[in-house]
Amino acid sequence: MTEYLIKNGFVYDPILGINGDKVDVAVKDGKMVDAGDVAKPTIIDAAGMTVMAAGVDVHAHVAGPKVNVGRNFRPEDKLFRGVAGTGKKRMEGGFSVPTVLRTAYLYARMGFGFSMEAAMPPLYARHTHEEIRDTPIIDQGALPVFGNNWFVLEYLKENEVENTAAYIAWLLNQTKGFGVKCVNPGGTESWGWGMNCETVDDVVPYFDVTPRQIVSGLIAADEYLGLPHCMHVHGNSLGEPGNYEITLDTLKIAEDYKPNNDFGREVVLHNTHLQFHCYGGESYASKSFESKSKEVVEYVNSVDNISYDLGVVTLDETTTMTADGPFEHHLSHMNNLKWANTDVELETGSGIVPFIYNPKTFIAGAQWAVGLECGLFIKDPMRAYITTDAPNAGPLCRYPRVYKWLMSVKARDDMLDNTLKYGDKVRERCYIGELDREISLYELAMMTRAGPAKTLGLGHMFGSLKPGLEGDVAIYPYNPETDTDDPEKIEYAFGNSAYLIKGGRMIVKEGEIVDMGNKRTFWVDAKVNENPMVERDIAEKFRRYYTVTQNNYTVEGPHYVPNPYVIEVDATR
Amino acid sequence: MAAIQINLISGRTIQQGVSMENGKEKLAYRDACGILELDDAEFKRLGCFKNTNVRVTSEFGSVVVKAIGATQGPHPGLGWIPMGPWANAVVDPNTYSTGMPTFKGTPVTVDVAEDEVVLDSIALITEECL
Amino acid sequence: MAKIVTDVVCPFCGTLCDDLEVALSDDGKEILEVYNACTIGATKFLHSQAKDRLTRPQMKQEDGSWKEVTYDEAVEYTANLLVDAKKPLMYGWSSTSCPAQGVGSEIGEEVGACMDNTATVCHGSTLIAVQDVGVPSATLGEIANRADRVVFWGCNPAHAHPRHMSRYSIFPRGFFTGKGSKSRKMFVVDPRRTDTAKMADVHLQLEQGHDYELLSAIRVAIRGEALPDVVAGIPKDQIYEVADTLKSGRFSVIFFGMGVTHSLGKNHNIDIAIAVTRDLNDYTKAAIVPMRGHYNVTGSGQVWGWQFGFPFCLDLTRGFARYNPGDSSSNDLLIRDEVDAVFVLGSDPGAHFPVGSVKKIAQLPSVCIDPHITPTSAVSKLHVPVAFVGVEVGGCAYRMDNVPIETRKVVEPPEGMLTDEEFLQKVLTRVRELKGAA
Amino acid sequence: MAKVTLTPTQTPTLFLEAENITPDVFAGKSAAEIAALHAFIGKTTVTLGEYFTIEGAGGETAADTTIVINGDVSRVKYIGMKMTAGEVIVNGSADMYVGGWMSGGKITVNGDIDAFAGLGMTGGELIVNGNAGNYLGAAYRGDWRGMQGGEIRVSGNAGSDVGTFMRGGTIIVGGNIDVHVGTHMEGGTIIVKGDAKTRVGGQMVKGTIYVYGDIDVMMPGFQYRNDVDLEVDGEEGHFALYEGDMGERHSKRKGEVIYGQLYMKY
Repeated sequence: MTEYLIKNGFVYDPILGINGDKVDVAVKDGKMVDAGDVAKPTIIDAAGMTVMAAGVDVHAHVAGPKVNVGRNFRPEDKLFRGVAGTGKKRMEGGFSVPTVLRTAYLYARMGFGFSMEAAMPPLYARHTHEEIRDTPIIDQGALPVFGNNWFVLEYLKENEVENTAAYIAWLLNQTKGFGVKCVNPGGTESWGWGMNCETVDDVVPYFDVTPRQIVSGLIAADEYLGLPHCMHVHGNSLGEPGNYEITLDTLKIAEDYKPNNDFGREVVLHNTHLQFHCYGGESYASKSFESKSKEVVEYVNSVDNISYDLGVVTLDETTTMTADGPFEHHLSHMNNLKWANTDVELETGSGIVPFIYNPKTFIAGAQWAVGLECGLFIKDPMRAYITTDAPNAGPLCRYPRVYKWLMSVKARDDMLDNTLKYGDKVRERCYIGELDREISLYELAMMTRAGPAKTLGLGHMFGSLKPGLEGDVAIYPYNPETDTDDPEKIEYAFGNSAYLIKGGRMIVKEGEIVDMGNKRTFWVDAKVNENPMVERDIAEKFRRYYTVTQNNYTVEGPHYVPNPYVIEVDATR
Repeated sequence: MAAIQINLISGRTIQQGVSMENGKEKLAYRDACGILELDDAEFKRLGCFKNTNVRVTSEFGSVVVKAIGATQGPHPGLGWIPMGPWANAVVDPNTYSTGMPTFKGTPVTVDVAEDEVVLDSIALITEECL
Repeated sequence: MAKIVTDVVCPFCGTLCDDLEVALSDDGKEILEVYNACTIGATKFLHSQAKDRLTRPQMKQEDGSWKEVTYDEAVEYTANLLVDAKKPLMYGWSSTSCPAQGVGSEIGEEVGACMDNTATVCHGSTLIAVQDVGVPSATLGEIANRADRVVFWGCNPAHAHPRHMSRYSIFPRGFFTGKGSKSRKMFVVDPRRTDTAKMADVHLQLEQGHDYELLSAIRVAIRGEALPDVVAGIPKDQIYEVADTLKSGRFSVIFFGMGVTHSLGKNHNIDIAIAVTRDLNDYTKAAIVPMRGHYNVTGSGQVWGWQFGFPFCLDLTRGFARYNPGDSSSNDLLIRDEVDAVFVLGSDPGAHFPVGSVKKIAQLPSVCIDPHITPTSAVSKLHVPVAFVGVEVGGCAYRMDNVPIETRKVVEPPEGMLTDEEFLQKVLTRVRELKGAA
Repeated sequence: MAKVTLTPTQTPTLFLEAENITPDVFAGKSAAEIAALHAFIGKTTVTLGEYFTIEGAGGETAADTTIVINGDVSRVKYIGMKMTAGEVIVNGSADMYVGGWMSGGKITVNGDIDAFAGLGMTGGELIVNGNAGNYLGAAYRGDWRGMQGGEIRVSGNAGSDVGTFMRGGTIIVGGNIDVHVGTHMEGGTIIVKGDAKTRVGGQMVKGTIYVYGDIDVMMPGFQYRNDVDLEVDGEEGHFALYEGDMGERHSKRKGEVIYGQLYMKY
C-alpha cells in the first residue's frame, strides 16, 4: 500500500492539540504513522491548505427505506440536476435526497470518511444495508430505532433493564446495527392509532408506559451493555413552539446516569438536531415564537454527560423524513404537500414530506438562527456537532455553507440584512444578533471530527491524525492566513476537498474523485448472558404478530454486509 | 346469430396464474386465458350456447376465444378475458401519456365463430407478429 | 425420509409468503412436495422441475427454427446488441433478485439504455400517483394487528394474491384484532361479483371505469357535503354509509389493484384513493397499500430508486437519469418507434403488452432472458434460459409493502445453467470490453 | 429582429432531442455556430446542421431572435424548452415538450404538437394552430407547481391532463378536450370552447374553468350556485356557475371559503 507524507499544510487536530501549525502528516498501511515512519512516501504538498482528519457525520439520513421513498416520490428533486459519470464515477442525481452514488461523492468532496445512518427500521434493515453496500468510499453504520418497539415498551413498563439490554443485543446482531436510536419515544406507537405523545409523561395507549420511562430505560440498557455509542434521542414534540421545556425534561433524565464503556465515550445521551427542540412561544408567528437555544444549551454546558448535533436549517427546498410519524402528518397539514407514511409492525413508523424553508417567512429565518445559536452557545465544542439532520433541515451538500455561517459574523449579518425578509424580527425573537462568536478551524475540527468520533465510540479510529488511527485525512484548499477576507472561500473550500485519503487510499486527488475506496459497514456485536425469557418472548412475537418468520428476519450474507467491521462488546455478567 | 357490443375488461385469475407457471406454451394456458366470460343475458343476445368459440373485435385488433359463462358474475354489460395475449390482441393501447395502456374498458364486438379455432399463446403471438 | 426445507419464500406474487416448506428427495435434488403455498406458488416450484425444460440458450435461425448456442455466444450477442443500439430498451426486472437488478442497472448505465420494469403495465399508475400526492401506508403486519376496516378496491386477492387475506388482511388474529375476521368489516369495490366480493360485508358493484367519480364522492361524503343521487351506479345513501363506517373505524385500510391502475384515469384513480386515505387520517387512522403483482417488482423500483432516483421508466441514454412516463415508458417507446433494440429479463411483455407493442419487439433485435418458453421468447431473436430465482438461487426481494426478504435456494439448477445474475455479470464484463475497444 | 430559418433535411431514425432550438441559445450565434450546436439521438450526439439547413443568424439577445422552422419536426423534442424571450415559429408539427418550462417569449406552431407542451410554464405565449397532446400546461411528475403564468392557446383539440396542478396563467382550447381537466388546479384559468368528457376540475382547490360545450359526466363534488353573464376571452356569454371540489381542501378569505369555479355556457 502506498505511503503518503503530507507536507506544509496548516494542520488542525484538537486531539493532538495542533492548532494550525505546519506539521508533517504521514499515512502507512492504511493507518496514521509518525512522519519518520514512512520510507518512500508519495509527497503531497499541502502548502496554503488546511489539513484535518477526515470528517465524521454523527447523524444523517442517507440510506434506507424512507430515504428511498424520498427519492422515488420526488422526481422533481432531480429535474435538470442529473450529472453524468466520468472515469470511475457513476452518474449522480438528486438534490435534497441524493442517490447513493451522489451521497458518497458528496461526502468525499466534503472530506468525510464516516457517516452514521440515523434511523434504521429493524424490519427494513436489509434495505438499509443494500443502500449502504452500494454507497462507495465512506464507512457507514446504522442505528436501529428502539423508542416505540413493543419489546422495549413492555420491558420498560416494568423497568426490566436487563431484558431490554438482552433484546437490544439480539436486535443489533439480527440487523447488523450500531447502537440505540430513539425517535419520539412512545409517540410513534401512539401514531399507530393516529395519536401522539407530546410530553415525556404522556402515556402510550395500551402499553401504559411513558416517554420518560423509555428514554431512561434505554440509557440504562445502553450503559448496561457498554455500547460504543450512547442512547441517541430525537425527543417528543419536535418542531413545536414551546417544546424547549420538553427538551429540558428529556435531557435531565440523563442526570441519573454515568457513562460505562471501553471506548472513551463520556456522554450517555446524544440529543440530535437540537435546533428543532429549542423553540419557545405558542405559535410560529413572530409575535409569539422565540428562540430558547440559550436556555437549552446553557443546561448542556452545566453538565458533562450530554452531547448534541445542530440540525441547522439551510433555507432550501428539501425533503423531511423521520421515524416521527405524527410529526410528518402534522407537517403535511401545514404545507399541504405530498405526504408519505409507513407504520412498521411492532417496531416503528416513518413519514416523509417535502418542505420549503422560505427565507421570506419569519419562521424559516428564526429556525435558521436557532440552529446556528446551538453551535455558538456551546462551551465545549467536543459535545456539539455540525449537522443539517440531512435532509430534514437542509441537504447534505450544505454542510460547508453552515460552516461559513458559524465561522463568520459577516456571513450571518449578510443573511440577516439581505436574504431574510424578516431579519430584524429574527434578531428580535432570537439570540443570533447578540452572538459575535466565530467558530475557529480548531473548533470546527472538534465539531465535525474529533467530537462526533468520540461520542460514537470511534475515537480510537477516527477524528484525529494520531498515529495508530485510521489513515483518513482531508485536505481543503483553504489558507487560514490569507483566505479569511471572504467567507465564501470557507464554503467553497470545505465543499471541494483537494485531497481525501481514506483507509490509506487516495480517494480525492487534486479535487478529483479517483478511487472508490474500501467501504466498510460498522456494526456492534454485544455478548450478553443467556436470557431464556427474552428468547421466548421473541419467538412468541414472531409466531403471532410478525408477518415474516424469525428465520427470515436475520440480516446475513455477503449481499448485505460484504465488508463488515464488527465491534465486539462483552456484557456478560 | 347477432353480433353484440360489450365493454371488455381483463385481469388475473387463479387458473391463469397456475397455467402460466405450468408453461405458457401449453394448451392449459390457452384453455385458462383464451376465453371470454359473459353473463347469461349476453349469451341470449348473442344467440349461442356457452362454450362456443367467438371472435372478439375492437378497433385495435381481433381474436378468437371460447365464450363461457361468467364465473365471477353477474357483471352486466361486461366481458372478461383473463390477462394474456388473447386479451391483449384487442385492448386499447392508449396510455394517455402515463405509460399505462388502457387494459380495462375497451368497447368490443363479439360474434359467434364456431368454425374458428382458439390458438395457443405461441401460435397466436407468432401469427400476429411474425 | 424426505428432507424438509423451512421458511422458504414464494417467488410468485407481491405477497411474498415466507412460511413455505418444501420436501426434497433424499439426495436433495428433486422437489417432492410444497407445503403452505397457494396453488400458484406450489406450481411454480414444481414446474421448475419440468423434464421438458430448456437448459441452454437458443438463437432463432433465418427459417424461424431455433438453434442451441453456448452461454458465451449468448453473452456476445447480448453485449453487442446493447452496445450497438442507439437507444436500447431493457425491460422486465421483476421476477428476479435485487443483486441481479443491481448488475442490470450497471449494464443499463454503461450502454445508455431506457430501463423499465413491469410496474409500467401494473402499478406504474400508483408510482405516478405517489409522486403527486404521497402515500400514507403501513406494513402488512400493522394491518393484521390493527385494521378493523378493510377495503379491496379493484383487486381480487382470492385469485391474484391467494394467501393475502389469510396471512395479512382478513383472517389473522392480530395483537389488537383477536377475533380475526370478526374484528373486521370487509368492503369490496369491483364491477364484477368476484370471489373476493362474495366474501365481503359490503360489495359496491360500480360501473366500470368510474372509480375516480366514486372515490371523489366518498371524499365529499367524508366532509358531509351534498351528493348527487347516484354516483358511478352507487346510490348516495350507500356512499354516505361507507364513508361513515370508514371514519368510525379504529384503523381503516384500502388495498387496491389493477382494477383502478388499468382503468380510465389511471394514476388519478390512485391519487384520489390516496386522498381518501389522507382525509380519513383526520378522523381515525388509515393506510393504503397497492397489491403489487410480481414478487419483486417492488425491489426493482427500490434498487433503481437508490441508484438513479426513479422507480421505473428510466432514460439513461444521455449519461444521466431522466424520467417521465408517457415519454420514457416501454409501451410509448415501442409504439412511437423510439427504441432500436429490446432486452427482456424476468418478465413477459409478449403476453402482457398490447399486441401493437409486441409487434415492435418482434421487428427489433431482441433477447429474452427467462427460464420459461413464453410469447416473448417466441418473438425474440435470442432466448437465454436461466435458473429460477427463489428456487434454484437466493437473493433479496421486496414485498408489496416494501419489506425486504431474502429468498432461499431450495435445489440446484440443472447442470451448467447460469443464474440471471451470473449471465448479467458476463454481459457487463463483455460490454465494458467492447466499450473499451470502441 | 434577427431571424434564423431551420429547414429539416432528414427525418431522424429515432427521435431528435433538440433543447438547443431556443432564441436563448441561438442569440449571438452565426448560422455556422448554430449548425454546430449539439442535439441528441438516444446515446449518440449529433449537430443541428446534420438535420437542418440553417439560414440567417441569431440576434444579440434572445429577445431580438426569431427562429422559423419550415417543415415537419414531429420527431423532434424540446423545441423552445426553457426559452425566456424571443420567438419561435414552427411551420409544421412538433413532438413533445414544446415550450416546456418556458418563462417568456412566444412560440407559434402551425401544426399539431404532442404531449407535455408548456410543462411547468411560468410565462410567455404558446400558440398552437392545430391540436395539442396530453399534459398541456401541466406539472412535471411529482411537482405541485404546474403552469404558473403565461398563455397557451390551442385552436384545435387537446388531450388529457390539461392544466394538472395548474397554479396560474391561462389555457384556451378551441376544440374538444379529453379527460382530466384542471385536476389539482390551484389557480389560473382554463377555457374549453368545445366539449369535455369526464373528470373536469377533479380535486380542484382554486382557479377557474369554463366549458362552452357539454361535459359527459359532472364530478360529484361540484355544486350549482347561480347563473351569470360574463365576458370570456373577448365574447359575452351566459353561464351556470358551479363550485367545487367539495371533497377537496380549500382556503378561506375573510371567513369565506374559496372554491374552484366551473362555468358551464348555456
